[in-house]
Amino acid sequence: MSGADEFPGALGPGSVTGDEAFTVDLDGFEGPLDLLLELARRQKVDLARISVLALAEQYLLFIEAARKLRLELAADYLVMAAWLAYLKSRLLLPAPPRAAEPDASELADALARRLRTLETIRKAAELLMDRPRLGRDIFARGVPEAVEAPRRVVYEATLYDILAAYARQAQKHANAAVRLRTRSVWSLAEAREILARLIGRVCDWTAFDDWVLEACVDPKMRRSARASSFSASLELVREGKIELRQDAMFAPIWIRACPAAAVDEIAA
Amino acid sequence: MGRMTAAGDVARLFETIAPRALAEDLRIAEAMVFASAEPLEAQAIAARLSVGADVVVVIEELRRIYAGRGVNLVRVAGRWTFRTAEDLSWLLASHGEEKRKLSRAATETLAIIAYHQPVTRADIEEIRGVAVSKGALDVLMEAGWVRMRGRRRAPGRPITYGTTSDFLIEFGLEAITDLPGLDELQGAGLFEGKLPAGYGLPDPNDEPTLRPDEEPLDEPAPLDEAWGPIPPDESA
Amino acid sequence: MGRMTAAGDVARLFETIAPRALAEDLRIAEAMVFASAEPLEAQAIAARLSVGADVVVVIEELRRIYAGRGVNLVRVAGRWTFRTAEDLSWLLASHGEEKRKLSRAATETLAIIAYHQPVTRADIEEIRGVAVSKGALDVLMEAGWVRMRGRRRAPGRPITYGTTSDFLIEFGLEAITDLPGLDELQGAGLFEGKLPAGYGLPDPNDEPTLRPDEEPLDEPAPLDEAWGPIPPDESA
Repeated sequence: MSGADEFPGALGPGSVTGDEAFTVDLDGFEGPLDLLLELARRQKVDLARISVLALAEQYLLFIEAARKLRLELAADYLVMAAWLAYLKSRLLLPAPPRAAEPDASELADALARRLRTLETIRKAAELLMDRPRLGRDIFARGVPEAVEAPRRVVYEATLYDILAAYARQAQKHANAAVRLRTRSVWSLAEAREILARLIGRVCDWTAFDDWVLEACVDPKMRRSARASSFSASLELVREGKIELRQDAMFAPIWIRACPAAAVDEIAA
Repeated sequence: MGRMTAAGDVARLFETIAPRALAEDLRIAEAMVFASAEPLEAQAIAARLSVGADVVVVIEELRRIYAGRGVNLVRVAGRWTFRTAEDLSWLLASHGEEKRKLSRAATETLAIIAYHQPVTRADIEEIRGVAVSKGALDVLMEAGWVRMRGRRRAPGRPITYGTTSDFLIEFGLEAITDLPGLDELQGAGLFEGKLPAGYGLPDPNDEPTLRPDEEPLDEPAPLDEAWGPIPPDESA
Repeated sequence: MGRMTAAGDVARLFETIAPRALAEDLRIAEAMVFASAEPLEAQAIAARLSVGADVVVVIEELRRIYAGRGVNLVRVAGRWTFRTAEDLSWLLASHGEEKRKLSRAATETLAIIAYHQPVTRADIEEIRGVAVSKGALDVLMEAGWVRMRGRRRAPGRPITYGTTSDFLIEFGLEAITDLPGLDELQGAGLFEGKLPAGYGLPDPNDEPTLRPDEEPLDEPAPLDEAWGPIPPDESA
């Protein structure tokens, strides 16, 4: 990025602090806290004694200038700006006698503390990265020998594991022997045939359900009969041989032969 | 404290063995050979030594320093490397004992062999419903819990497997018949739900005598059974 | 030939440092640590020493013998290993694998995790003031330096992160408490003047035991906790 004395950014000559040229390069910053830290560094005072008020003012000026240049600012920066504007006003105004909100100086201290924490951890990160690294600065033995030695693998299992495994298998096997009773169903073809046979007798609108009941005597078969007949009837409608009608959702379905359709044609 | 002083002496001696330059060259050679993934040629070491250093002298010196120690500088295929002293190889050999949990496939295969032996690979697959990986059987044989018993008198003469006495020892069974039966497995809560009536477990039997449908392993498979007639062996 | 005699002296001195038994124990410890691909625990070494040998004495002796040499005995993550001397990095740098430079975000995230562990993603964001990119954490986990420890007992049950022993090994730290502290930060001239209270770094602690406000990772999140109002914590 930049050297210690060079602020990464220029908002045009004299736009901010007069003598300092800023280039706005928010890409170089990792969020508003990072920007604040950089501004604090520019106060050239110990981080322990930074003026949060001055910092807030600089931040707001920076954001203002950035906006003039119509730079798109991430929401984070604007949220921080709004908060700092609030903090600034609180710091400038005399404290209300019985404040319901936290003291302005406490808020300022909290911000200063956050900045110091960030600064500290950054320095610590630098020191950490400066440590000699394995495989870069210091090296382990190139050919460790233990891996070359023949390894005896000792497998571990308990009797319980084995019994549980067997039970699992046996159960699978036992259950696999269960046979499902084959259900008798009306096939679509059967349904069509029966439908064709019956439709000759139905010249006027008839309730579809009554009609299924009539055709299918075995109550266990009715579900299947209803489903197959319905499917078959749709097919017959498509062929223009019968008509279906339903007045409302879930209302009874009515069925009748198409007046034009000859019965024997349907059967064909 | 006497020991420490003596140890300190070694470090000092290491430095005073030779002129300063040699001490540094020794460090360089030592670090290079140590870190290298392959044995190093003297030439490769020489390239990094201080100007005018004699690589032969440096290596010889290093070799002497490591002589009689737990690690020696040795020459293999004309190049230099560190090796554990031969008399300490026992350290490494047993070093490599590795405990590994038996895989699920292997555990199930073992259980099936234990209850149903003698079984062929096809029998196991029939029960497990999946192909038996060669790995699972290998692991069980390697562990010494399963052995090849013989061959089934059936097309392809598949190998039959059974458990070993090591299996009994490992799992604390007095005999294979100590494997729990259905009641015990159910009692231990290992079966959930209902089992169909008449469902039973086989009576495990690891009797080494071959069954009527087994034949010995070592009898070579008559090729004509597997591949059709073969010409008489002329090499015999 | 004076040199060779001196080198021979080293070997002899090595043997005479201590009673015969210690010399043999030194060889064993040396061979074990030298051969092992991973840093070794003192306990693992102790298991192979002669009866009654004091592993602490043996290791300390070995450490002294290797001090100042091209290869040193060092302690990382509480375990013992040989490493090339730091000052010889120039010699070996070329054959080391290329280390990908960590991004600034990843570097800072690593430092925060190391010092403040166990931390959640939100904790890291609080300190850095920006969202933690998934990439930064992924890089650290992939490198094996950071692990998921558990979950914080808090709304959303966020995952807590901590460092691994590979982290210690990579950065040559004997223990997490060897991370640079405030003294080092000041000593390195990174701060001017005195640090006020509250400036501090926490005392890093990578103890794997879960803290009172942590719970194990694998417990699935009860849906009502994740999606609805949270009942008061009754486990406390």
